[in-house]
Amino acid sequence: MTAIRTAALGTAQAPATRRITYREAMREAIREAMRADPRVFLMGEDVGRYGGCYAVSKGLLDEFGPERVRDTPLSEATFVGAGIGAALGGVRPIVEVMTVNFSLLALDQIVNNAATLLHMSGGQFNVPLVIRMATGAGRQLAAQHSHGFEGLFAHVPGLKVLAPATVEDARGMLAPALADPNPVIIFEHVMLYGMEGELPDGGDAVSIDRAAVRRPGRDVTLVTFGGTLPRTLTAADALAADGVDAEVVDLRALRPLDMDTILTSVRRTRRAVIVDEEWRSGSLAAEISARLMEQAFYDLDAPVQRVCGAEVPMPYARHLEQAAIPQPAQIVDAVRATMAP
Amino acid sequence: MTAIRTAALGTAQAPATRRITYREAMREAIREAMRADPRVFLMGEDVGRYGGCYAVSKGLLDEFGPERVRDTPLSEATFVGAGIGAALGGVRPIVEVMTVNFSLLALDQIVNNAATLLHMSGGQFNVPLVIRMATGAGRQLAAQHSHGFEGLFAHVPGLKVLAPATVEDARGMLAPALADPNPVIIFEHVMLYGMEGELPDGGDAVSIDRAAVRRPGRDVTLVTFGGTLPRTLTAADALAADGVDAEVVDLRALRPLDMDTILTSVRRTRRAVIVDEEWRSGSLAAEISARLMEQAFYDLDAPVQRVCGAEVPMPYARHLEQAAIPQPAQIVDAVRATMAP
Amino acid sequence: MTIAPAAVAPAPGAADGPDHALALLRDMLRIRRMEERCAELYQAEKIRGFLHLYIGEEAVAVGMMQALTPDDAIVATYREHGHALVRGVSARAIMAEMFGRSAGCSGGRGGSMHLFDATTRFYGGSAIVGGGIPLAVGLALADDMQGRARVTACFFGDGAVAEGVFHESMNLAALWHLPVLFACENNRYAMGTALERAQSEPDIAAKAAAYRVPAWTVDGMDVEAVEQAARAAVESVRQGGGPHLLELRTYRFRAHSMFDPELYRTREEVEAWKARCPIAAYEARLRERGTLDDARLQALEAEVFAELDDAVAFAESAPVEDPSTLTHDVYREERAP
Amino acid sequence: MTIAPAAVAPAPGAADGPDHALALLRDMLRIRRMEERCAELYQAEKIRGFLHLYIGEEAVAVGMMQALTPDDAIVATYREHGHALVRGVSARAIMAEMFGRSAGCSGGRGGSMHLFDATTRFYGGSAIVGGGIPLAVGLALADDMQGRARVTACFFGDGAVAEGVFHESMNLAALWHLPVLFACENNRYAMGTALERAQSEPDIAAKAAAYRVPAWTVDGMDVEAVEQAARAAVESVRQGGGPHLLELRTYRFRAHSMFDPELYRTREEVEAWKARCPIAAYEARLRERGTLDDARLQALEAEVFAELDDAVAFAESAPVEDPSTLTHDVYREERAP
Ligand SMILES: Cc1ncc(C[n+]2csc(CCOP(=O)(O)OP(=O)(O)O)c2C)c(N)n1
Ligand SMILES: Cc1ncc(C[n+]2csc(CCOP(=O)(O)OP(=O)(O)O)c2C)c(N)n1
Ligand SMILES: [Mg+2]
Ligand SMILES: [Mg+2]
Repeated sequence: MTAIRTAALGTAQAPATRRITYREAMREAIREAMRADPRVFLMGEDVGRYGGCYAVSKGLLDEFGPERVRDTPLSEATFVGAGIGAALGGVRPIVEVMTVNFSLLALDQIVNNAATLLHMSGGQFNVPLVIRMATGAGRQLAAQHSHGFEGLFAHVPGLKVLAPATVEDARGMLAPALADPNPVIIFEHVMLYGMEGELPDGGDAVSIDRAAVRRPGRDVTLVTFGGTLPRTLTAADALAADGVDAEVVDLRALRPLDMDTILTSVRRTRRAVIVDEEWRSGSLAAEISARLMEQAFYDLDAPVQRVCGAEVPMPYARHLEQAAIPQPAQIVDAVRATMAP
Repeated sequence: MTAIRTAALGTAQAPATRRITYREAMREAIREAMRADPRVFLMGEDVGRYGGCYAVSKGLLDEFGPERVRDTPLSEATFVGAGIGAALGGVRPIVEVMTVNFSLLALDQIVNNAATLLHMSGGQFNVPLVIRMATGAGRQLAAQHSHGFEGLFAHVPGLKVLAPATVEDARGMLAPALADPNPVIIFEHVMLYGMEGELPDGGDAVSIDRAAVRRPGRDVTLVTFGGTLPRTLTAADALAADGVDAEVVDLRALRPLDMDTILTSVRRTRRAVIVDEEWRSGSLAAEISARLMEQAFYDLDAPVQRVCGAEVPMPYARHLEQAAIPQPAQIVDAVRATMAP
Repeated sequence: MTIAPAAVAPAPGAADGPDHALALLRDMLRIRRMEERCAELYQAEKIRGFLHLYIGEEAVAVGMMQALTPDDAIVATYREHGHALVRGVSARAIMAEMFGRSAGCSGGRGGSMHLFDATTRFYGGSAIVGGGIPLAVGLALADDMQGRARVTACFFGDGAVAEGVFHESMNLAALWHLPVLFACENNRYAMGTALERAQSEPDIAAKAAAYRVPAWTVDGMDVEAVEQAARAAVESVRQGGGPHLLELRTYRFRAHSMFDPELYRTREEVEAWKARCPIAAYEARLRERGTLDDARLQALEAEVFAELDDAVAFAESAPVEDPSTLTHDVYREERAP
Repeated sequence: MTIAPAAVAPAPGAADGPDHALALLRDMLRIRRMEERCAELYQAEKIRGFLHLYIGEEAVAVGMMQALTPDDAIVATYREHGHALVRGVSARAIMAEMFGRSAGCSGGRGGSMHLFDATTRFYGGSAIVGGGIPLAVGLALADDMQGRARVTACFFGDGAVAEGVFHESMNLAALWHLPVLFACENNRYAMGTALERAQSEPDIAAKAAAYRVPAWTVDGMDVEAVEQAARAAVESVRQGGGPHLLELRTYRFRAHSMFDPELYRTREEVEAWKARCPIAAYEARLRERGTLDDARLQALEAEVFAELDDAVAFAESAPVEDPSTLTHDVYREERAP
């Protein structure tokens, strides 16, 4: 797969780096995938003429035309289902669901069809579909536009679930997701779109199987993904100033989970805090905690803690919204509680 | 609430018990609720003339007529949404969703409307709605009819989630659910419908807040709910024959969780195994394990284990289906692993 | 199935006298000025989140509300400031809501997209496109089952017509003969997607035949035409005629929301519609009729400005809710009988 | 929008000669006898889960399949044994599937409701009512984007018409002019709910006008009428006419599934429809034409019985899959280019 990407890009390119935003990285990834493979196309609400609700697909209609950048009517169940059918039919759809809350309208198609077809058909029909969704809180969009259901999707066998949290991952995850023969859901946190980062010129495909250690450390492992990575790194910096050396693990892939990376870290630090913006009960953080219980109980010097979103439909008011999602100060507090004897 | 129920039933009734099935208990509960309150009505697919897919509502159309036992078209999103609207409008709908898999079609309404309206409206509009769903595997209905998404619903603030696992609970949970000013989801496991049990004549409303210890024991706590309670009790019996005295906690309410009962038990037994038919990753079992990590880490003599459903879309073939859901033998094995030093 | 509204109820308008006409104008102005103020306050970062303005569509909400009584119910969308205001939610409560204050009509929890008000039976403020439609059916079901001659008016856009719940809800309401007035605000775009690129049959009223629902098309730029159609439809619904659909043809003069670069339509198209501004047109008509003159208009505008100044001042100075209340109103605690 | 099929393509049937007619009869018999056998095997607990029989509706699947080429695709429901069989999935593979054996056409993973077969482009076997419709739209989209003149035939029941995805899918297919043939098997009931209690407008073909989709109503008890309509519609779809809808009026003679007490319809109604049995009627017609006599019919029946006996024997003796393979085929492991 890396070979494919390299071939598509050519190898003459200088390895210079450049600063781009997460949004641009995502757009470049789509553009490159569409240039590399005529079967790849983008479809969703307002991905074309409008340029995408979060401007990710701006300009793509001009380059690829309305056959390959398809504005759909407001029919989430059907255009996601049509994406499944199109994938079965041999093309490579990238379906954009504008906001995760709306994905509930298509959940039947995703869970009852995309995730089951391969197994139900005894291995005959796989669904090479990529679904991208904007997720998360922080823009004061209230209860029907701010939630993340990453944990819900990560619960479903048959799906692969990715959460790029860096510009490099935004740039590099799409190609392997498209090359994957299974349905892959990519979550893009709305607070990351404007984030800038360094990227090797042209970008490069990245692994979609492994978690990444974003900051090495000895004293405690912070596990997170997506939109809470920047805040977790901020917390780690604050802790460092206090003499606590936190390792930060970015999950990257939410299903399947790369437990090796987590366990390697936790067995060394012997303490862990999981940061997850979603509602606490039944969150992905719970799954990770449960696995640490099962696989690292005797390695732990303190119980694993979770810093999660408050259990409330997201309120509009800014100070309430901020109070509802994990803040660096809370992460720091949780780590301190974990470090206390 | 108990007062209301007593008044409705009268107090002259003798406290004799009788044997009825879970299905009959549920039917009686609906009938009694409809007799007691003219605002209560039942709506869903084939609840009327057909008598209910699982025959729960058989006979109710004859007694209450088509205004109060409403067959709906196949429009899950709309009849659940209409249930929400009707609840707002002052009546008391019991909405039946035939099978949990189909509830995904209505999930937008449940999560984005039912669960959020009270908060989004600043406390003005509550939704006193009861939704009943048949859940679970065991009847060889394959991947689109056998799954349980109890954990998914239990993840959502604003919802209350119940899982009656006994005839008494099937009989007694509906009245308090209807009296609750919030949306309540009741999961009825398809393998329980034929189960018989003793019931005080007339039945009686039960608590919907507390877990129940179904079997006291000293050595290990088995936590479960719904369809896996009978299998867990079977495992406990097998363990008893082996000299292991297992306590069995039936959660009953999946949201909010009654952690007190669980913690009281686990702090005493110092070991726990959670049994949950759903896919393991991101299951409700994970949440309970994570809470035990946080709240009982220092009380545990061994890591909490989970016995869950295999991570596969449910296969049709009987032996594969049985291999995919928790069996007593697996529970026994997990307990043994937990008891081993 | 298209019925000429004139056949159902007498035309209001001129016949209803100058006071009513001025009230219509005044309400349209209240919406227009409030929306303009909102845009400014958004620039000033006093209002945040998504903000969808109703400018250009005022005749629809104002005309429709004339036909509804206080007992009726309203379900609206995220573009609902105007509906709330004309329905009787105070400008103060609306503005405070957009400021995120607890004095807001949704306690600062909802914001621009989620205005709610129990006293006027204003059931939101729904931001899942089409998501409010089944609620309206259910509200009407409750009325029907309780023998109340109430109407539930459900507003939604042309974009919502593509969603499955529109179809399911039209069918269920018609099948059960429920008192719902479906009010489709056809402003020709769903975000950047023109109706013709969203619907294989762009005649929305024509779709109602698939459900045997009476439907007609209304000039949504003419407040009196809207009122007339609304009265006819509400009357018919209230008298047991089952659900009706009005397709109100209108146009939004501004961007979809504050983030919209408006790449999908031409300036000429927008200008052509602006030339049909429902407020300017109605002002001209009332001047012709002799109902309006400069002094009267100035007085109206002054009133409206005063109301808005007061609302903004109220919102500015309203207390900010304590974050300790964050998880209030997730569950209602008392048990209802 | 209703177009007389005769205007679109020449009528097949008698003109196609006796071999074709006998093939139609034979396929209907294959379905009928297989379904009867399934019912017995269900009683004998060899087949489990939900079992939905197609008895009474055979003319629909048989007539429709005549019009489809091997390149075309099929999406069906949980009442799809007949479709699979006539499409070319072997009786062995179907029977083994219902026995839950790995030799089944879905490896024993799917059962009665989920027959799949890649070689005949048979995409299931979908048990979420309406859930297959968007898949069909997507399959057609893939063909359209790749310039293949293929048709995707999508079968669904009258009950599915109430689901939102029906509406969304009709609209999307028409909007994008996709080669989908929507085939509504209107057997008048969705489980126990009569069409008139599910649809405010029970004329399903008439609904297609809301999407500008050509549609017509077909006597689903007459295999030649079905074939004729199917050929006309498929031809038109294949030639770029966009999606078409056929409403095939039929009736199921048996219960909805094996658990159905059939409280919702009268014996008289069932008997009246049984008197129109598509097989008996076609036999009579062929006898009249001189195409069929007792000997010929006996031979056909004997062939069909032999095929089924063989299939059941195959299924009985097929190996049971090892539970260690339980989680196979949850993910496909190789990476596609
Ligand atoms: C289910 C859903 N899909 C997509 C969106 C994003 N979205 C918000 S408004 C809008 C356009 C809706 O258009 P229309 O119904 O015509 O109403 P208008 O904005 O024109 O008043 C879209 C696509 C949403 N809020 N909900
Ligand atoms: C979404 C969904 N809702 C409900 C069911 C349960 N169910 C299975 S078949 C059926 C009736 C469908 O009727 P119709 O579409 O007319 O097909 P028929 O069975 O008559 O062939 C119902 C309600 C289901 N499988 N999926
Ligand atoms: Mg619009
Ligand atoms: Mg049917």
